[in-house]
Amino acid sequence: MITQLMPAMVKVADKDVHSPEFATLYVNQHIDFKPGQFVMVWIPGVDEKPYTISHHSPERFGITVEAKGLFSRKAVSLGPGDKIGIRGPFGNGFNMGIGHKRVAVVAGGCGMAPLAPLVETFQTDKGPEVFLIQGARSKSFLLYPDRFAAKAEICTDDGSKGYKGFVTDILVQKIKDLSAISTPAFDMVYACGPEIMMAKVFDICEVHSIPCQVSLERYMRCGFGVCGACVCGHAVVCKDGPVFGSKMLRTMADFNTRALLKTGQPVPLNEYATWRCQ
Amino acid sequence: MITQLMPAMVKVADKDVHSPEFATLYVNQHIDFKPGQFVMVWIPGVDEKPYTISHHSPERFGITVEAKGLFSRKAVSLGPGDKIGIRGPFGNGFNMGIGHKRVAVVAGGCGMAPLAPLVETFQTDKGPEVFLIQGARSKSFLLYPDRFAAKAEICTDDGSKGYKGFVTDILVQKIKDLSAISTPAFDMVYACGPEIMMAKVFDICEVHSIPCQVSLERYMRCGFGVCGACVCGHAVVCKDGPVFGSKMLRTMADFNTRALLKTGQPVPLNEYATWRCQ
Amino acid sequence: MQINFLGKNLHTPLVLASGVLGNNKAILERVWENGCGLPTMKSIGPAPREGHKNPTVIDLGNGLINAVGLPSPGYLNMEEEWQELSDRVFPITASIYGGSVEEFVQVAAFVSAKGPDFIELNISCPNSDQHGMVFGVNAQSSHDVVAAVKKVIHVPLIAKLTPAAPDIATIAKACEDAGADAICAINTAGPGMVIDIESRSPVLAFKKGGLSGPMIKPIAVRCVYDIFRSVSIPIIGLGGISTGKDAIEIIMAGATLVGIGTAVRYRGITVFDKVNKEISDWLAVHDTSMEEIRGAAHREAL
Amino acid sequence: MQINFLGKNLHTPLVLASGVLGNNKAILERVWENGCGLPTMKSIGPAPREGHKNPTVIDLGNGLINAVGLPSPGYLNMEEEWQELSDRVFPITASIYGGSVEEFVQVAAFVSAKGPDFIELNISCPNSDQHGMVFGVNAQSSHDVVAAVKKVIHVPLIAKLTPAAPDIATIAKACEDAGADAICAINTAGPGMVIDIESRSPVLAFKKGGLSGPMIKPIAVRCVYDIFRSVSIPIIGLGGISTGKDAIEIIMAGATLVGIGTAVRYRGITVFDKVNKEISDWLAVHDTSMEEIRGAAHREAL
Ligand SMILES: Cc1cc2nc3c(=O)[nH]c(=O)nc-3n(C[C@H](O)[C@H](O)[C@H](O)COP(=O)(O)OP(=O)(O)OC[C@H]3O[C@@H](n4cnc5c(N)ncnc54)[C@H](O)[C@@H]3O)c2cc1C
Ligand SMILES: Cc1cc2nc3c(=O)[nH]c(=O)nc-3n(C[C@H](O)[C@H](O)[C@H](O)COP(=O)(O)OP(=O)(O)OC[C@H]3O[C@@H](n4cnc5c(N)ncnc54)[C@H](O)[C@@H]3O)c2cc1C
Ligand SMILES: Cc1cc2nc3c(=O)[nH]c(=O)nc-3n(C[C@H](O)[C@H](O)[C@H](O)COP(=O)(O)O)c2cc1C
Ligand SMILES: Cc1cc2nc3c(=O)[nH]c(=O)nc-3n(C[C@H](O)[C@H](O)[C@H](O)COP(=O)(O)O)c2cc1C
Ligand code: FES
Ligand code: FES
Repeated sequence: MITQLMPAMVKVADKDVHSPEFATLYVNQHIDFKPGQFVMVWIPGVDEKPYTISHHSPERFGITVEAKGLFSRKAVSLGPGDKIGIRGPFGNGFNMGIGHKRVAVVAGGCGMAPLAPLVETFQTDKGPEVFLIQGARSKSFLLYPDRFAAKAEICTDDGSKGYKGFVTDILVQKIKDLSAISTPAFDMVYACGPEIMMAKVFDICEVHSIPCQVSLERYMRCGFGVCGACVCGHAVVCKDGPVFGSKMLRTMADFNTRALLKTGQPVPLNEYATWRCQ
Repeated sequence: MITQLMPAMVKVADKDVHSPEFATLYVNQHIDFKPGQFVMVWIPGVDEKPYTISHHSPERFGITVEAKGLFSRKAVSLGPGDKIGIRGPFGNGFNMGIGHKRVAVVAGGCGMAPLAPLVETFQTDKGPEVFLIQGARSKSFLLYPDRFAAKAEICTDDGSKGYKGFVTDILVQKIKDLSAISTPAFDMVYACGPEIMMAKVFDICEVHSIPCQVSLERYMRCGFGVCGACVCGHAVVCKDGPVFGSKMLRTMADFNTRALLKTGQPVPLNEYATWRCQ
Repeated sequence: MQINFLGKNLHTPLVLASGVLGNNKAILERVWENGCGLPTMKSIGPAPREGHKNPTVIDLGNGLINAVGLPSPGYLNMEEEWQELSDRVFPITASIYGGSVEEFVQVAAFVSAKGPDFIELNISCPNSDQHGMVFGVNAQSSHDVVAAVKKVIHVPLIAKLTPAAPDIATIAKACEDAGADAICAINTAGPGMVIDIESRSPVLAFKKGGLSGPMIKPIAVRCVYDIFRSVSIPIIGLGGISTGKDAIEIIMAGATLVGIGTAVRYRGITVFDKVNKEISDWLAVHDTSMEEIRGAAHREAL
Repeated sequence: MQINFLGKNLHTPLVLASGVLGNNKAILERVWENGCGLPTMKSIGPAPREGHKNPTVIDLGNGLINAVGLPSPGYLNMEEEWQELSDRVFPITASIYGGSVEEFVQVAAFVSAKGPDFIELNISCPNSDQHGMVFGVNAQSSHDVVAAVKKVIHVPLIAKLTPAAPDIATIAKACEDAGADAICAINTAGPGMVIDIESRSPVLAFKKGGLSGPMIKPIAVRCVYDIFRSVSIPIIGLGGISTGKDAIEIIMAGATLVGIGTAVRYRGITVFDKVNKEISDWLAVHDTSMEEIRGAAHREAL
């Protein structure tokens, strides 16, 4: 049984290779779940890191990993039969609201992982109309191209598919278009991707008085709000988040400005990224 | 809440003084209960000892204490408002059987304490016909003279009330009388009192092929089957007992022969009694 | 529930345990606003340290096991934090550690100048081979480090002790004699180890880790009880305190302030407000006060 | 699940912990019949001792706290027990304690002549001011008592250690060097204290007590892990073992036999049969053996 206590060693049941960089590992086990929650994934002898639950059904779940560093490359190299340790789920997950009519979902790169189950849930439960904007470096980095019923607005940095440019350009345009018909344009905007992108989404939403929710990423140790590794301003990302709404973001000192290194030192976000690249 | 874990400090709500030696202390708290079970009673700074639950209703219970030594004299001196620590209930309790038609209950002295709730239960639940034999040193040592619906056969060592002699004499006589009408005379004989008395009851029952249950007493520490203080032959009195049936008694090496001192040394029962009198 | 501690007025008697929630102003302020009278910063070391690889903190259900490994930016790399903390409206304790008396002195002198209200010496952390614990299990070395640090700091000194000491009361006395103004007890117990039998490997990357939370409360209560008999300086009692009743228990053992760490896991950051309320409710029902019950378990029963 | 231990064939790898269920033949035999390979007797001392007043043993829910206080008839007053045990069909370990090397030697020599299969030295009991623990926290004194006893006994010697030792691996090595044939770890942890806040008094009459059961398992696993790296003699691992998985865990840390004490409280005397079955089921499912998994946590992961 998977719990928040000791990691449970479970078998990777299946693997989807999306591209050389992305793979989804599936585990045939039940786990409690709300879109936006994450698990701690342990590879004995290597490390333990947080990953969003990107696929979920009552008897199976999956995580999608982008091969970046030592751990994620190791994770992506695993296949059916290999064992990983899982504890969780942790975090608050997205607030899906009640009676939303129209929402926007804005995904940048791997940020699609937490948003995908949210989109699916909205699309099955006579939920709101979902306007999905998905961006990536280039075509091969676009996650889950055929996963959703509704089609998405695509954009890539290099123009290899869809609009060449930023997801935020499309969001602004859409808000403008819709504002002509109805106010607010969206009842909620959900976003996940690079923090700079989420900050832009937040700013856009503030200007148009649309509430939004973003999912943050920080270095994590415990996953349950004790060790302080993931603190961002007055928020504990693993416990109060990873999803934060507009109200919280307005007072969150370190949002889009600082993150803590493993040492606990707060540094500007770009320096944090550099450290993560070592 | 009273549990088997840390003692719960509770107020003595009422006190019945039966005689200079006997008193019942009542506590207005719920406790799970089966006739024959006991609690550990703690008086901070004094000691902790096991006492049978002698009175029980859903919101109240009582223990009857005979002032013998340091602890029990202190207990008998307590009154309403005083606090005692209680943990329990412990032990197995009596097996009340199914479909019994006629049972005998044989009480010697303070042995009436565990048997009284048994008798009451039998008398309310369209239970079996109860033949109650109660003995004591003398009249003033007879517990609960007016407690039961059915009247009891009384005997005292000094003849100050009822038959002058032993409870076992009456039991033998009654079995003889009843054997004329039906076999077995009793479906079960329940006994509690001095161990020598219980041994005699057991022998009588064996001769007449009547099953019996007796409730043993040993020095106790933990009350839940770990420390070994109360071991009697291969039985752990606090946990397997304190009530033992004929089958167990047949192979219980130390029944009516030996008991362990506080040091753990096994000694003949009379020596154990002497030690208890120090 | 105001209380005076070594000359400072605290709005509650509750302390945030060092190493819990880190040392950034915004989060410490939030903890203080939620009923913590005295937040303690994560222990600050002599040099930058990343700590151990994950897993570093595991919840065992009735407590945690952790080997975070004393991560620290290093005392020279915290200008930003001190800057932010300089206009704070709440008191803080800076916790420090070192690998030698010299390192302790170096870090302490520097940190003292940054204006924390108290300095706590972590001579008791079990999660690093070179740091900390070695001092706290020996009376002489505890005395030496406290005496040396005391000379170079200008704020009251708290010595934080480990239950791994064979006789914690002796260590506490040595610290008092060396000039410590208060004792904090206890750091994590054990150490312990949990092995995942499927992968046949210790779960923590560092293999061993310190135990905290409810399962160590009896050890913490015993330590505070022992220390109370041997020193006359105040004690910050912590180790598994999660409820008002737990707090009352350790106060009866002799604690003046009560620390909370792991309970943040089980009851959230609002644990401080909850425990404060539970304490004052209990005191009201029993018509008594913190002062009256402090050390009460040392008086004769009944 | 037969296993050879220091030359004796045991029908299972499970040991009854000393002090649990006492030392009378009938009960030890019952434990053995219920799947315990090696019952250990309650520690035998140099003189009659009644132990402490009650409360002496309290269940904290996830373990016990106890200060029974080493009650013993005294080694000279056990003729009856030895008499009965002389025609036993099961193996036993006699546990002994003393207040000095001389007392240990005296008791050991006498007891050895009574024919137990093994003698265990309890140099680790925290529940008495004068006895036992003092040896187990120091390598030199542990060495001295083991070496002295080894000379006067004719059965294999097991040294039982306390987790209160600052470095249990060093103590174990000292015992091995002095001639110990096996190590038993651990005795109770702590000590701890629980205070009843209503009566404001420690619950145990002796005030402090040793901790046992699930809450100390991480400490036991860590101790066995450390000892396994420092000695080559077999280890009896115990401390909080309640299930087959717990047993597998401590075997992976390095234990050869597995002791059970407190779990008798939580799963009854049949805990031995249950744990044996759980162990062999696990071994079967994983297609492995006790020998193969012993110390497995010391090998490199994956
Ligand atoms: C709540 C949460 C959910 C997450 N969900 C996912 C998920 O679903 N899928 C997934 O692939 N990852 C997810 N992550 C990130 C994941 O935990 C790892 O950080 C990531 O896989 C990189 O780990 P690594 O050890 O392989 O790389 P590291 O060795 O830590 O870093 C090397 C590489 O990581 C990149 N990098 C990592 N983090 C950052 C950052 N913050 N900013 C800029 N660059 C960075 C660097 O550019 C570099 O290429 C999540 C993190 C959090 C906190
Ligand atoms: C399961 C169980 C249930 C019990 N229920 C009750 C109960 O309902 N009411 C009650 O009063 N007691 C009960 N007892 C006995 C009780 O626990 C105490 O042992 C008793 O109250 C005497 O305690 P003390 O400390 O006052 O006397 P001690 O100081 O221990 O002994 C002094 C006196 O005790 C007498 N005595 C005590 N035990 C024995 C014995 N085994 N054999 C001979 N003489 C003995 C001596 O004759 C002497 O007069 C029960 C015991 C057990 C094990
Ligand atoms: C994740 C974690 C990190 C800790 N880091 C430190 C530290 O840096 N310095 C320190 O003195 N104590 C540290 N401790 C110990 C705590 O301050 C506290 O003494 C201990 O956890 C017992 O209290 P608790 O049971 O309330 O958590 C840490 C504890 C935990 C759980
Ligand atoms: C009530 C009790 C009495 C004990 N008495 C002894 C003893 O006499 N000698 C000894 O070596 N250990 C004694 N111990 C310690 C146990 O043998 C064992 O080492 C410890 O309880 C840890 O194992 P466990 O968690 O399985 O109980 C006692 C433990 C308990 C709970
Ligand atoms: S990861 Fe530990 S507090 Fe968030
Ligand atoms: S009193 Fe401890 S085993 Fe019965």
